[in-house]
Amino acid sequence: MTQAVVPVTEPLLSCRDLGVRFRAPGGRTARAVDGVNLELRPGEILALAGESGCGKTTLARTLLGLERPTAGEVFFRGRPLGYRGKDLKAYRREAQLVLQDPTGALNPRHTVYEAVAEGLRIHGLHHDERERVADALSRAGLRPAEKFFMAYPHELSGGQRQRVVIAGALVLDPTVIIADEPVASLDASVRGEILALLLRLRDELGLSAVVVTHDLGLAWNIADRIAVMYLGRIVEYGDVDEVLTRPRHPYTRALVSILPDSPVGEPQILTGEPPDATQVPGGCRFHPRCPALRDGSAAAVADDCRRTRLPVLGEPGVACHLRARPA
Amino acid sequence: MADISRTGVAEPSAAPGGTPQSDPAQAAVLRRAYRGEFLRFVAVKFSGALVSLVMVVLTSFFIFRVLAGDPVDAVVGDTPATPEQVAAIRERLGLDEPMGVQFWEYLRSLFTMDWGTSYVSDKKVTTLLWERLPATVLLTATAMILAAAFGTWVGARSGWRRGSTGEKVQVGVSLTLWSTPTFWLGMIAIVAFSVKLGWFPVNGMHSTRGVGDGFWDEFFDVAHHLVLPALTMAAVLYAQYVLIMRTSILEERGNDYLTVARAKGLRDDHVRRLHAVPNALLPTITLAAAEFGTIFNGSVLTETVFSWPGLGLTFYQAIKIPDIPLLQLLFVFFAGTTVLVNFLAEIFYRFLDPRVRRSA
Amino acid sequence: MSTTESPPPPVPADVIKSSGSERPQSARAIVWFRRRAAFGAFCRSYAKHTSGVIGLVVLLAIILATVLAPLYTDRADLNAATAPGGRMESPSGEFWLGTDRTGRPILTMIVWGARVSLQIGLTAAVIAVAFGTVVGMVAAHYGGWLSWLLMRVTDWFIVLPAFILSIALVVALGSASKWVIITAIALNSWATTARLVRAQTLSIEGRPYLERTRALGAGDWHQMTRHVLPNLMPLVLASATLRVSAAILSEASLAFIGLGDPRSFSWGIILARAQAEGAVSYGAWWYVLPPGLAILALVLSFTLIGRTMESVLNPRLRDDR
Amino acid sequence: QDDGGKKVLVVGKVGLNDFEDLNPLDSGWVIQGEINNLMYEPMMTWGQKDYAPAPGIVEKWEFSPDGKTWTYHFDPKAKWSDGKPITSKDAKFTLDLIKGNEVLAGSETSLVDPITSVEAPDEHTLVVTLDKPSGIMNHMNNFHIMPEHVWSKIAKPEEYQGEPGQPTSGPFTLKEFRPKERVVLEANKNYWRKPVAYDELVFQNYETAEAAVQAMQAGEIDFLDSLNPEQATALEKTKGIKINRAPSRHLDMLEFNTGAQTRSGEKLGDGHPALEDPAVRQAIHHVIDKDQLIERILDGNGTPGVGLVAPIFPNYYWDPGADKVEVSAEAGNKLLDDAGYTQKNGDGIRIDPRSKRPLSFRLLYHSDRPAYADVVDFLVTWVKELGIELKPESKESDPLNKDGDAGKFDITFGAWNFGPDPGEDYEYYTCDRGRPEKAEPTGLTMAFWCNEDFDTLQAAEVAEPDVTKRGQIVKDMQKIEYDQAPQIVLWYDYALEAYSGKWTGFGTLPSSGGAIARQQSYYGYAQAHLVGGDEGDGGDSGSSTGVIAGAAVAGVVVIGGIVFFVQRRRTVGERE
Amino acid sequence: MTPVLDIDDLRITYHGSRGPIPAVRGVSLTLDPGETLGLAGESGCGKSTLAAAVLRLLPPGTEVTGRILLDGEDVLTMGWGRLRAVRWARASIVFQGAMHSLNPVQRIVRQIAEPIVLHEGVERAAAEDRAVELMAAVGLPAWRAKSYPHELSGGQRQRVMIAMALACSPDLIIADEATTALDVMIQAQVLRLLKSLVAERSIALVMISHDLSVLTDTCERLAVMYAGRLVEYGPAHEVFTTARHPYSEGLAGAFPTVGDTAARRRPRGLPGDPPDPAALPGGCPFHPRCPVALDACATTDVTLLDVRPGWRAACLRVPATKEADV
Ligand SMILES: Nc1ncnc2c1ncn2[C@@H]1O[C@H](COP(=O)(O)OP(=O)(O)OP(=O)(O)O)[C@@H](O)[C@H]1O
Ligand SMILES: Nc1ncnc2c1ncn2[C@@H]1O[C@H](COP(=O)(O)OP(=O)(O)OP(=O)(O)O)[C@@H](O)[C@H]1O
Ligand SMILES: [Mg+2]
Ligand SMILES: [Mg+2]
Repeated sequence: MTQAVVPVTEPLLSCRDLGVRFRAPGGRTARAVDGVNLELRPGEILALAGESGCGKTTLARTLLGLERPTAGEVFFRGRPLGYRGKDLKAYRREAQLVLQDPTGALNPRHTVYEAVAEGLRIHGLHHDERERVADALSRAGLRPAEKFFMAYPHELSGGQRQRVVIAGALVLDPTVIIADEPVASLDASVRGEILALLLRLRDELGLSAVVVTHDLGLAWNIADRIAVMYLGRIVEYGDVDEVLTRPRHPYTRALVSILPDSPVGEPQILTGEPPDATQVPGGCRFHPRCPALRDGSAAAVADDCRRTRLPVLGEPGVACHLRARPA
Repeated sequence: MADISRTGVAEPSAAPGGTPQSDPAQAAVLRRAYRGEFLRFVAVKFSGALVSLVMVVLTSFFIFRVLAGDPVDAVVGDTPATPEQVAAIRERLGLDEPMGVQFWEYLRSLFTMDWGTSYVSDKKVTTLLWERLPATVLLTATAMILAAAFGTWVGARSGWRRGSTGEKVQVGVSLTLWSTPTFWLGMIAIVAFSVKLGWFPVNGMHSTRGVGDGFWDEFFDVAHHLVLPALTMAAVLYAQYVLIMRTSILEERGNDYLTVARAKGLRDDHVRRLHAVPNALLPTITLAAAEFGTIFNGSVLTETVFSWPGLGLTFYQAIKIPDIPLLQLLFVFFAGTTVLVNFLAEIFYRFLDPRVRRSA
Repeated sequence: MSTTESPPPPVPADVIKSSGSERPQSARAIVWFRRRAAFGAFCRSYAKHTSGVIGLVVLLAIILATVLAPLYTDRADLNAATAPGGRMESPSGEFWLGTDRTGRPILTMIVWGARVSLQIGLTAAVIAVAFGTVVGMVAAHYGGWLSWLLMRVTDWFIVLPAFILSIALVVALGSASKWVIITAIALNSWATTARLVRAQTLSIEGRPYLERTRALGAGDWHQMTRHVLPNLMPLVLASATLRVSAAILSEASLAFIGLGDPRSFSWGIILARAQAEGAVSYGAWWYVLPPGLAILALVLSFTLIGRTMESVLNPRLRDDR
Repeated sequence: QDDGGKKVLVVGKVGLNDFEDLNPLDSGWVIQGEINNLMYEPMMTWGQKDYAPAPGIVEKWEFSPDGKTWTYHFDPKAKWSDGKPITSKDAKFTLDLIKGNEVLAGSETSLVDPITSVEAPDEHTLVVTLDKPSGIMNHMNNFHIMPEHVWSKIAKPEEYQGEPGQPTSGPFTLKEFRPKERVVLEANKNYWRKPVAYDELVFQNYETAEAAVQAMQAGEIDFLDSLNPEQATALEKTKGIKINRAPSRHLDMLEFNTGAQTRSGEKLGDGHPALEDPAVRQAIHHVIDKDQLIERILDGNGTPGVGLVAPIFPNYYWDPGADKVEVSAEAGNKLLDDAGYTQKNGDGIRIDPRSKRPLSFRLLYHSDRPAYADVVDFLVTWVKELGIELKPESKESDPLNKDGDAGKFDITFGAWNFGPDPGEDYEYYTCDRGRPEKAEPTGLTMAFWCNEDFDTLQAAEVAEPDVTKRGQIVKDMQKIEYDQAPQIVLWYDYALEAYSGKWTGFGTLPSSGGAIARQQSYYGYAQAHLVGGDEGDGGDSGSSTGVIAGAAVAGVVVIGGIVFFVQRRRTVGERE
Repeated sequence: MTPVLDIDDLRITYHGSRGPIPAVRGVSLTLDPGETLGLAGESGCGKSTLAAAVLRLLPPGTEVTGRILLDGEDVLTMGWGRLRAVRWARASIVFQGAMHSLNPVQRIVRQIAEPIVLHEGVERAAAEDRAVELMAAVGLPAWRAKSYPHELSGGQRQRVMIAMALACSPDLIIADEATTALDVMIQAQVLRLLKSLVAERSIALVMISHDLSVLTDTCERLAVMYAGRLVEYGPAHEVFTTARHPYSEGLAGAFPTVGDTAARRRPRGLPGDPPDPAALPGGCPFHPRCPVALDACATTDVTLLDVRPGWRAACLRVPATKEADV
């Protein structure tokens, strides 16, 4: 439906030079997102992967307008996102959030019906409320919907709760769903069902989605494209099949290598702790942990790695000195 | 394009966040960082305490000078005074000045530590404070030590053995004590133990007839007088400590490290004593400090019932008159002490508890 | 004490099915049904706490005795000019708890005094809690210097020796009328609630479901009324209950210190009168013990109820009774 | 009685806390005066028999026919406790000191004001010259003279706090002074009259009467005054304690705002205009059944009130006899009807025809005096029969007095310790006081009452040097007040005092059944002695029982701890 | 050779406020010295309960029947004193969530040394020296010894826990979700460390996780639990790739292999919800969710059946698949 209006080539949601900084304790500044360009095409599922603390959640929230960028802009349908109440409200009928922890994402005092209808009520859509709620629930896989209307979240299983959250997003007929680790807190056995649901929604409704995850397997399962983040930047960006089977950035490579039955051979375990957004190293942000620098395979560009900043990745590609100058 | 120009911007050089383990120098770095944070914490808390103190001082002026009016009657005594006398008194007390001047005088008095003279005597109120302070310290400290020692002990045990009959009894006793009006408890204690049984003196701090002149004579005399008021005052505090400690232990009890300790083969009471209690004591300090003000509440009532010649009694006496400069000083003293104790407790707590040493 | 989200109590599983099959219920009816069920569950879980039940029974008994006072006692008996008894009569069939020096029956005094004590305690607590809730919510929601200021003031009030401040206020205001006492007590107890409410509001605001609501486009008002306040209420209620007992104790202590209206018959005043009239040395235990025990019983019952409510609502304290 | 054979009389005091200094020249509080009287012999004292002026340091005195020159002859035996003789020089020094010191003179105006000169022609003679005759010179207000050889060195006599060891002229010297706690007086071994029969007199403070009574019951004190009827009954029942119920000079009364205004007629405060009418006040007087109040509130320990003078002052007390206001609502109603208060509003309250306001009066009472609260009940009930409404309002003493000074009341309670000299007391009811100069609170104007006849009599009374004649004038004044009723004296309550049966011989004032404490002389304590002479008694055994009790408590704690421990040991297995 | 751990028909029932909860319902297991076993299953299936039972750490009032032999000694019947001696010296546990498993106000060296002092009676100082050595073994520098737990990152804390578990050279270490809370990369670090240490010292390891791929990577054998029972038990790799129980199969499918085109855009999982241990369905507890359930499944309570020696599965279809296999 919506696809007809928007030309396929034009991104639905995008951002340019996006930066978000936080004031961290001790007077420091955390550069949670620090220069990101990203495009989400209609009907596409984009995975956002990376270690803990690399800024995935912040980026997702900023795309949703929940966080105001300190630099750069978010574009929706080619227009910059406004932050006035009215603009945001309008935007929020189109872009919806699905959170990691479905238990926390539902008010324990609200019934499923209330939780799903809340979006309608906020936007003043009182017409056919019951039908719309029922429809959203059944689209989210909770059938028969009426059976769940009066249930409280704590009476449902984790998978069902996540479906309720998704139904709450679907009820407003959005075009984009941004899901932050949508299955991370779910039991292994029900994970697949939820992912399948997301895929089906894309296929049936043409929904686009950004799925934040640290699990590359998940990206492999459902995503079309993947953006790998490191310390507030996207270091590699491209089709899932491409990036995950033939990772080009040493970081992506390490991430893929530690998977069981990994397609890239020997596991390369990065030493050290996840990076700290308040202390961003100069040069290539990854250089202190870079295995390529360590094993000498990047000796040629070692200097650049330590000193020269990499440009912000604007399109599918990789941000690495090693790849920038093919040896 | 825009990107390229930005790449040239110099960035802060790499902090050692990337590879932390292998660098021993980092211990020093971290320690310095923590110390800096600690100092900042102290500074923040200190400024907070300072603001509180200023508020205490202002409140004191507001309540006693602005709200409360003219205390001349209090000064003149049983026999009526002539208008000339009244005027003279007003002038002597500075009550004829406009409020602004009085405030200025008040502020000046703060810095010179000259709080004026009592309305009923010509003594400096600060002198009165110092005279009465030791008795209060003796009473409150005894009560507090008793209550804290027994209270935390019992609280720790009852929290540890939650659901046991012993715990239920302890909590019941504590709640009952907490709900008992202190003054009433004191009244009953006097009737029962002093008047009826004759075990303890009725009230006061010294025997009415005087005792021997030796140190120990006096010591035992005072100690004998101290028993009932200290126990009365300790009752509420005890209840507080039991409940606070019990809650802390309960919060602590759910933590896995206690299971780990048990799994390591520690016996139950070692787990409690070595792990649970020390950890639970830490939050207890803050909670107890927050309740510190109640000690003064209790001391006013207890000292009044037992005619214990401390600050609480002085406060009560000053109310009856009302002796404004004295009330003012006592109010600032009580509130100020409480603010200070809380400040110190916060610092102390942070110093003691590694969990909060780093705010991040 | 940190408090956590209080999920509604477990509801029997069959509710889902039964309400699902009888579709045509109106949403309002369903909500009411659910509320009733939740309340029922709360009651069931409350009923498991013996101490809470005892507190409730005692409180209800006191309230009943107070409300029915006009039926079985005569207010005129409290007028010295028309008091029925003799001077300091000890308990008898006619006067169960004896009389005071002008012949007022102590029992009647206590029964009518309960009204005053309850009234002062409840009013002060309600004012304090209402004020504290507003301050706490504002401080939590709006942040910035306003929040800083509010919290400083709150902390200050928490730290101050409340009773001393109450005394100072009453002395300064010169009259120990009911409203002055109520104000003095309320002024000293709102802060605890404010701190609690602020912490709780912050914690609720940090919950993902508020994030979700915001993502759905909800404004402050919607967030506050639909999510924060309802989640806050049970805790505020429990806190209010505890406030009442503190307020009753404060009133009694103030009265004892001599700050109270001597012609009213709050329990504190009765004790102050007993003290002034020499009841203790007279050996008139019937004049001294019952009012004190009444205070104890009322305060204890509110405390027990408050604590039970807290532990029912706070799962951390709930695990096993 | 006490250890080491020292004989100690311990007196419990409620209200020792009211003052912080013991300046013999400035005793604002009754207790201050009481203690100073024990240390300083006055020039003339109040005769123990009937309050008639009696010799003190002065053996005898006379005045000139115009009453302006007074000559005092000093007792040559009189000497300070340090052995130095007491001379007229000391008296001159002290009088000059007071006269020249603003603060000290402030509390002795009626004595000092008329004095023009003080001469000491020789060591034993003092001649005081006045500018107008003054009755006070017969007793000189009981004021104390100070030893010149000590006090001339005190720079600021008005700030003298009371120091132990100072030479005194009376039966005691100050040994220890702990303000608000304890005052210890030591018998003056050099006392030039008969020294007291024991060694020390201790005034021990108690915060509340109850505490003191309990101490009395526990045997910690030997004497206690200001009991209420219940406490007296309770102590009477205690073994070894005796009670003295004696008429006193204390009274409680109702005071009316009789129309507060300044001398120029500017209105002050917000008093009810109807109370300006003596008929209304007298009508209220008619329904106050003082006998019933005394019975119900005081348990019979009092006599019905008439004027400011209590019956213990036979020279001044006025007995209304047939003029006594009878207790009769009928009479009261008639009075009101006749005065034109015939209209009533819907609630049956009479309307003041002039101001059109209902006769609804505010009644201020002290929140710290439960007896007043009870009296209020009676008053409210009684005046209802007159078609008058009372609205009771309680206040702390301090703000209450403030409202009183500002005329912001209709009716209020008051209390008074009369005399013994009537001059100063009645000064407060003169127009000078009743009508302040400026329209602002002045402090201690009484009922804002003004009556010229009364003022004339007062002027005459003050100036009358002859004691008997003066008494007659005072009686006439009382009659005027009784008729006009600016205040209604409810009762003269008895002093209720308890003393240990081990002591006896307390000197009452007047000797025929008066109070022991709160005297303006030293008879009470100074004449006391232990029963059976010198035999000291071992005191109570409190401290040893206390130690036993302490040990018992400790024992219980220890045993409890052991039990706890043992029990824990037994259950330890189940808890791991 | 006596097995390090021999569990026989273990049944554990909690008696909480909601009535009895049978958390473990008849589990038998043996573990030889140096052997590594992965225990998988979804949340609430009783994995932690089982682990805690080995050292009898269950809350009072829990009903435990069956037999747990640690080096041939029955844990369930031994006296308290003996039990305390056995705890940590014979078997130690690395708990779920290292954040809470360390005493926040004690320095880590002291916590590592604590069991050494306790069990070997050495001096504190000597024990702390040993603790520092252990820290080195898990890759923590000596200067970290004086740190408090909150000063360490999650991975470092987990290393401390591992060092602590090694302190008394136990024969068995139970790692209960030791890495679940960690980031992927750290998880890989810790797992590798644990694996090498255990191999080096030939300590038997029971590793609990719900992530089959992690277990397969680390352990030789795999046990899959469902609703308090073992439903499959066999060589790790085989169970992961060709599970015989539909539940194990579903669980394994939830972790796709990157690069495996069969899994691309085809997420797999099990329908339905995890069972409520308080109200288990009759018959095979898995049958309501089972995609291949037979009619008999609703009524027959299946026990473990041999797939082949050393590989057993509790499914009615086992013999059938076995035939098909042949
Ligand atoms: N509100 C905030 N205030 C301060 N710092 C923040 C805030 N939110 C995030 N950060 C910091 O920004 C960085 C990125 O955080 P973010 O939550 O976006 O990471 P993430 O990739 O989602 O991590 P995870 O996988 O753990 O969810 C972190 O270092 C975090 O500490
Ligand atoms: N102390 C307890 N009292 C009552 N029931 C309990 C208790 N501990 C655990 N349970 C219940 O026992 C069952 C098994 O719990 P257990 O912790 O062993 O599961 P688990 O497999 O470790 O799950 P997870 O993967 O979430 O850690 C659960 O249903 C749980 O609710
Ligand atoms: Mg995140
Ligand atoms: Mg577990």
